[in-house]
Amino acid sequence: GCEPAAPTVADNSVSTSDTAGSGKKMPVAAEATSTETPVSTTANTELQGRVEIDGSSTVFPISEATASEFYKKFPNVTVNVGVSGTGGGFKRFTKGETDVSDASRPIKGEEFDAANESGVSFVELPVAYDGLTIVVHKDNDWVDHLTVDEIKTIFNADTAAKSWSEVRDGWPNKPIQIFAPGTDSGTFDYFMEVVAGKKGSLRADMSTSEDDNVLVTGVSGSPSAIGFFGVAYYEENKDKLKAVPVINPETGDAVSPESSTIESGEYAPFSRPLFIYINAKSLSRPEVKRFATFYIQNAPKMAEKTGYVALPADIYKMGLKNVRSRKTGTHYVNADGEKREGPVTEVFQATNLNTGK
Amino acid sequence: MVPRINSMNTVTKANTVTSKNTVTTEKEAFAGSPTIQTATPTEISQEQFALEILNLDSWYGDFQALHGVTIKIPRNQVTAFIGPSGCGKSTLLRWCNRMNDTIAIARASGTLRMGDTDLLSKSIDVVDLRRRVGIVFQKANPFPKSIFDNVAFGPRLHMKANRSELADLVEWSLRKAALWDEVKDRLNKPALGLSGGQQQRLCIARAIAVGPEVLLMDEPCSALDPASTLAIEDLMDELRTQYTIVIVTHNMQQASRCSDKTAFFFEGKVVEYGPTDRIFTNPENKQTEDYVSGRFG
Amino acid sequence: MVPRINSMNTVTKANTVTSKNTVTTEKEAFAGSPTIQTATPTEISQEQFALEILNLDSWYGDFQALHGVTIKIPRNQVTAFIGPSGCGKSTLLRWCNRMNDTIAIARASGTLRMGDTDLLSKSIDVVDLRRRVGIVFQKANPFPKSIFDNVAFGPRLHMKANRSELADLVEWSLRKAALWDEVKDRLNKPALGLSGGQQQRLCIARAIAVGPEVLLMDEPCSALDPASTLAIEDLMDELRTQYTIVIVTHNMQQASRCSDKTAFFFEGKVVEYGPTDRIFTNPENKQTEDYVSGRFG
Amino acid sequence: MPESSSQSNSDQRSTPELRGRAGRMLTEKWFSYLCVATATSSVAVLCWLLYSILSHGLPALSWTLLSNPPEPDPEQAGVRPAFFGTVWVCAMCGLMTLPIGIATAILLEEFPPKSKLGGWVYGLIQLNISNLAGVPSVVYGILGLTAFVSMFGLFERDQDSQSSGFELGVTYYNQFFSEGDRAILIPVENVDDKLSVVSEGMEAYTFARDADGATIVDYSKLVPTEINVITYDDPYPEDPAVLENTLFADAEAGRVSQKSWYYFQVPFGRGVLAGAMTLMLVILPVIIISSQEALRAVPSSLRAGALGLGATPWQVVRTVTLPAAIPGIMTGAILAMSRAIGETAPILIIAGIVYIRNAPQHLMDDFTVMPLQIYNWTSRPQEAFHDIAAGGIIILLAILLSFNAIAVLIRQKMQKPLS
Amino acid sequence: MNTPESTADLNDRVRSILAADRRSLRGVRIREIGVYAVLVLCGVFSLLITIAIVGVLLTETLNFFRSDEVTLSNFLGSGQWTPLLGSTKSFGIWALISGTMLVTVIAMAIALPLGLITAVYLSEYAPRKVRAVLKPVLEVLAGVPTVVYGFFALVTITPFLQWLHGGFNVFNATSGGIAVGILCLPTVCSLAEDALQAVPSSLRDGAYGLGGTRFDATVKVILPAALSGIISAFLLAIARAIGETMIVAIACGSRPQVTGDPRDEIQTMTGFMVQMAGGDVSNFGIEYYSMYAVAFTLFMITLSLTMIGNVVRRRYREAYE
Ligand SMILES: Nc1ncnc2c1ncn2[C@@H]1O[C@H](COP(=O)(O)OP(=O)(O)OP(=O)(O)O)[C@@H](O)[C@H]1O
Ligand SMILES: Nc1ncnc2c1ncn2[C@@H]1O[C@H](COP(=O)(O)OP(=O)(O)OP(=O)(O)O)[C@@H](O)[C@H]1O
Ligand SMILES: [Mg+2]
Ligand SMILES: [Mg+2]
Ligand SMILES: O=P([O-])([O-])[O-]
Repeated sequence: GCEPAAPTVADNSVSTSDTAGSGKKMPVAAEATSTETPVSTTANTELQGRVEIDGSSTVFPISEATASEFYKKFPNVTVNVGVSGTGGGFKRFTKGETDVSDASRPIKGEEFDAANESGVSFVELPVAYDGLTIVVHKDNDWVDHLTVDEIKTIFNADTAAKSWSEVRDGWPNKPIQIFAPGTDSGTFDYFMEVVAGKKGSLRADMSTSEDDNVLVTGVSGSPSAIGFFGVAYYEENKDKLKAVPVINPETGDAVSPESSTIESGEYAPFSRPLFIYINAKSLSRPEVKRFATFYIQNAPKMAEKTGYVALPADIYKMGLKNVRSRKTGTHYVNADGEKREGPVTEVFQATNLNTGK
Repeated sequence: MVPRINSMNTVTKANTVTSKNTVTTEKEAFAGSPTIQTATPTEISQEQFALEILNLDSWYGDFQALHGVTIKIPRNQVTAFIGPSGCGKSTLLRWCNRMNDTIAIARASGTLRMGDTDLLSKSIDVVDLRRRVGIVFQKANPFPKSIFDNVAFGPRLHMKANRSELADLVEWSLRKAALWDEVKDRLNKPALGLSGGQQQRLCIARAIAVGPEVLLMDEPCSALDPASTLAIEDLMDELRTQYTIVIVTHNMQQASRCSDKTAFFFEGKVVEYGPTDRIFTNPENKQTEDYVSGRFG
Repeated sequence: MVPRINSMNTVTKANTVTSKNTVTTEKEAFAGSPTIQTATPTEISQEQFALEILNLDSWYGDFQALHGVTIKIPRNQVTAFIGPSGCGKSTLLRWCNRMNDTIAIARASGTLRMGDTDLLSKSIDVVDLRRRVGIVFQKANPFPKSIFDNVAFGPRLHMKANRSELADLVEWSLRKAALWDEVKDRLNKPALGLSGGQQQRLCIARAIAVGPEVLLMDEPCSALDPASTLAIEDLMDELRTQYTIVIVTHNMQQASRCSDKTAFFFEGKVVEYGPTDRIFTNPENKQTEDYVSGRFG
Repeated sequence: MPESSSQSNSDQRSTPELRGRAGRMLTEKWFSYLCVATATSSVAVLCWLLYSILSHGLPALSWTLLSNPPEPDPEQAGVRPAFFGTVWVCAMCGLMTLPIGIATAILLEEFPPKSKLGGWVYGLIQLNISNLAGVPSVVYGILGLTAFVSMFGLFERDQDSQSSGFELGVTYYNQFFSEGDRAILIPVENVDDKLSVVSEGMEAYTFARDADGATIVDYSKLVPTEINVITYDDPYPEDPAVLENTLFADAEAGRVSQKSWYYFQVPFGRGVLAGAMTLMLVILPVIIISSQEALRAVPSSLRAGALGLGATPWQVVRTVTLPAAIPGIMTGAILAMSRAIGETAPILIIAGIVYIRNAPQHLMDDFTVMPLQIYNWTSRPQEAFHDIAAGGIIILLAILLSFNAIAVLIRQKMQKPLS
Repeated sequence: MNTPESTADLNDRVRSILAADRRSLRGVRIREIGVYAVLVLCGVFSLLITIAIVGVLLTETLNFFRSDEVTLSNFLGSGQWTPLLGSTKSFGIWALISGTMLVTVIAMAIALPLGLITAVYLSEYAPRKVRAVLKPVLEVLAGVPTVVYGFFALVTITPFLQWLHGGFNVFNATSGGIAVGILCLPTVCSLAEDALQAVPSSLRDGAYGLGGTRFDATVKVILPAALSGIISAFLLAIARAIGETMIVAIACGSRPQVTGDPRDEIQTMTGFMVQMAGGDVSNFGIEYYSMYAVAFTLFMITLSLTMIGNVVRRRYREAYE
């Protein structure tokens, strides 16, 4: 069962209270039933159906863990989780092929347009903080930290350092091998935006894979390699990898990706939120609705379990509310189709909601 | 081993004499032959010959295997084809029931008649023809089924016989093939468990179970031991009362023992054709003489 | 075709007579044979027999193929093995140069001597033995190489011959095999392009190119047409002046035409062994008589 | 050829010296050593492979591994959905491939072409089959993706329509979830209808319950029920029995469906059928070729025997050739099926990497297969996943070995001598 | 049953049976035509598959080349394969072909000699009992799914290589190549053995009869005679290695580059397809079509190899006629 955890969510009884899909419904009665009726603790075999999830590999561990827990409660609901990267997931999601899309970056303007065009409306839900982690081999004894500029030297197409000695004087003249997420990745997009800006591009001679596990294997097997991905994959493989502290451009401190620094935003510029997007039409299906609320309720617990960091409780509350009341649209694209920048706590506000057409 | 071989020789000699003398008289013992309904009495009187082959040429691709062969095969007698290997004996035999249709490159021209039917015509129903002209091959080829199923194979294809009729037919055929007593207790055993000679007799039983008029045999004894050969020769002797038999053989002794007429083939041509006695004792042709006396081949 | 067959018969008859009369005198014309260095003059005088087989038993697994065979094969003569299929002729032949070693389940006991060498002993050098006792098989088996390479195959294995020596040897062997004139212009063409008879003669040339003392031939003519058979028989007749020849044949006429001595095998035993004339005209044994007169088999 | 020798008598010929035996025997010996060593190393490689897998996998082998779905926690993870996915896909694949493959082999072997053109077509088919056998399976995967999964994009799904292009074997229900946590099912009359608004007196069903009160999820045992529709102004029912049938008036329904195992839709999507058909492409040439060999091995004397008795070509096939060739065909088919079981690339292209917890229920259901699950675990960096991957490999190999054993048994036991 | 009267009875009965109605030939003939039609349909199905392959690959490849970013000269003339990365997209198929070739060469360096010599051993040297054990063992090796080899390469071969020599990447061409080689070994071995066995034993007898040793017989007669069969076995193995997917996807990495260094990470044509299908792109865009272009190239390469193999084999069939 998952009852005892989920500390940051006040409304931990939603699993039974939202049945009719009504936001107006009183939580009082529901709360009363949830703690006492046996239905909520034993598996409910009545609920049927399937939930189709695809998208980010970064979010995948959370979704997978959630699906696994959900299955214990609702064994007759099939939850399929695919990994095609954020971009790949959105391509399917905006065509209405999937119910839920995992994303390690907010939806882009063009993807939002595509969704509008094909009549797909969705609810946007931030689920966790991730620290995009830059990793090297665990025996790498020269990289103590990296500045954003050094990262640019390594990854930018125009500089593309061939060996470590080109990055910082005194580092060994060993060739740099790079393992990076594929271009359909939200992580890739996020990293590229930070490192290369809107117009630049990352170097071409990297080994890419949409599967972050392959990147872990790659970096952990090559002493002079470097790579980056979501912190969960680092947490799971701490014994093989070394996370590189990044110099916070504002404070000048070297910051490692830890829950505290990620949560506080100190781990800049690589602290970022993770999302799931839920197709509004699917949401009217009891099983999807159940899954969505289950996801939000358990997100803090699952995030921590998989190595990510829980968001402030308010955000989950608001997410839950949006689900209940079908507040569709994105907060990250403004009316002109531009991306809205800023920390998730600021952007994820009702006022910023762009409902599209 | 020795006594068996001796007895074989004596017995076959005796048989040969008998059969030759009784050919004409035994024609009357025709009742019970399955051919009766197709060959009506009037037809019999009309035609003396079961098969008439006139000026037949045959090719495999560009290779001409038969050159203007002309033979009239008499009804209810045994006709032997002899000749060295590759001279076209089998080819001629296989035209008689169109088994050559299975060889894509085989062609024939000329006349090959059975009664009024032109056996070489395109429109002929080969399935029916093969029922009327049965064939037994050099190597016994029983199907990997039970003895009963082997014999019942043809009738099942062609007739609407019920179980007991089928059983009758199988028994009758096996009796005719002189195999009944040896196998009657194990009809459901696999036919491949029989000895070579028994298998060959089974194939003969299988062939007569569909009620053919003509029985073609392509070296039926060449793979058999002397005792089995003897059994088959005896069988032929009995069957000639009801069937027209054509046999290809490499064994001069066999030809002289069993047949009424003999045709000697050489390089696709019929060198000599006539009563067996004459061919073996007093051949007109030098080649024939050389061959039957074992001087070549 | 007709004249060829006639001529064949006459020619071989003439040859047979000549050769039989000259066997002993032609032994002297021995110089130049490649066997000279292994068969010294003293050895020749010591032994009248090229191969002595005493009480030989042979098995394939549990099946006994030969039962106490005893034959002494005379030097520089042609010995024929006859008998029905499966009686063990090939088996005996293949023990003479230990070709049976290639069959895992083949065993033999008894004595098989060539001069003083025990051919069945474990320690014997089979490679050298096979050089000394050549073999020619029923079906011509030229290697898929050129004619020259076929003949030169053995010498290249065994001798340190330079190119011109090799060429000499090839020419000599082909001449001996009566093939030189037919192939001298196309020595580098594939051997598989030759006719069946030519291929068989090529195999004989190949066998004598390594200088054997004994030449074993296992039904060398059974796959050949009459003309090629004639050529091989002529060849044997010539080779007997220098080689001891053992030939297995199914063809009674061939055995009587070509051989000096004949052994009749039946079911793994030698029923009768003696001069060819006697075996064919006046056999002591009933089985032999039946067999040579074509009454069985 | 020197001119002199052609004239000279053979008697003057000089005899070259014999070659020493020692050198030849040495070559002979060393070559045989080389052969033995090589063959041994081939076996050694297999042993190494097996050892590497067994050492990783044996400790991981457990009932959990067999019976659980894949979990994020390697301790809990299992191969059940993949196992059943493999069973489904391979069964379907076999059912489709065998008839087509055997029929093609029969055509090519037993029905010789009658005309020049026919001969030409046969030659083309034969050549084509041998070429298809050489096409990498990943290419078939791509073909399957285009031809079966998306059907060349001919049946683009209409967003607003609930149904796809074409469906068979499915009954839809609107599923409501009552205030008492019960599924209320209302049959759907027209698939394209929008979700209904609930009202009392609708034809509604719930799942039956057994004596212990546990739900029996079985659409054939649905129990009709009365629904109790309330608005937000109505008092919330206290009685659990009432609550179980209570829906709010604005309750929304999800579509659930009872899909028979033969549920069929067009396009196939990433379902079992598309996977099976893709594998069919992969093993069809294999089955054709092995069936042809089996048919060819039937002595032609049997055919001649049957033809001589007046059997038509098909009668010959049905009564003689095919029965005689069946053991050979079966052997080939089993080996081909074991290839299908092990194929990964085409399935990966068709299905992608997905986290699937349930065994497929019908032909169009999503699926994963054993090799794909193994691949998935292999590509994770943690040792624990490598170990369960090796455990999965052991299970897979056990399946394949038993298949091979059956094939060998058939070959040895059933293949009677035919002549 | 055996009494003379019953035999006479039997004769009568059989006569009436044989005189009775025959089965209608028309029904038989109609069924014959129907069956034939079904068989022909099935036969044509295999042709349809080829047409579909060529059709699908060709259309999508044309879509690929229709794009402005792609030129045929870039595709065939460049060794830069960066459809997803970098400032300018480049589609130089040679990066993938060179990866494929590297893996194939390594694989064949193992499979061809080992397979051939093992085949020679099985066919010419092995005692019957050894043969009876070894053949099934090799068959098992042939039936092992390719993911297993991939796993083996990644978990066992690569660490072994890295232990031998530090310069090996985690993902490298050698490890995958070795595994592909092991995979192809049984194919080479069993096909080459078939070819050796097809050499008529009369040739063997000929060689032994002339005093040849086993080595002489094998090397001077049997191998040359079986040469074309062996070559076609080799070609088949090469085609298999080129088309092998999972092993290279697992063990060789995903960095397309033209390199001769077997320690380096590479990407093969098949590896790229798996990467694409594994989720890197879905259903749109030039990268997606590039997958078809690569598949088409792969198809053409393996097709020409099998065609050559067919020709060789046909010639070899005529060899002993
Ligand atoms: N299917 C075939 N294709 C090509 N040529 C053939 C075929 N069958 C037979 N021949 C040739 O036709 C000629 C006559 O063959 P046939 O089988 O009729 O001879 P045969 O007299 O029966 O010989 P045997 O006594 O060996 O059976 C031979 O030269 C043979 O090579
Ligand atoms: N390799 C073998 N394995 C088992 N049995 C064999 C083998 N070779 C021959 N035999 C058996 O040994 C017996 C003698 O065979 P052999 O080949 O010596 O006979 P043959 O007289 O040469 O017959 P043919 O005239 O047919 O060549 C036969 O019964 C045969 O079945
Ligand atoms: Mg014949
Ligand atoms: Mg023999
Ligand atoms: O989380 P991503 O796979 O989109 O990087």
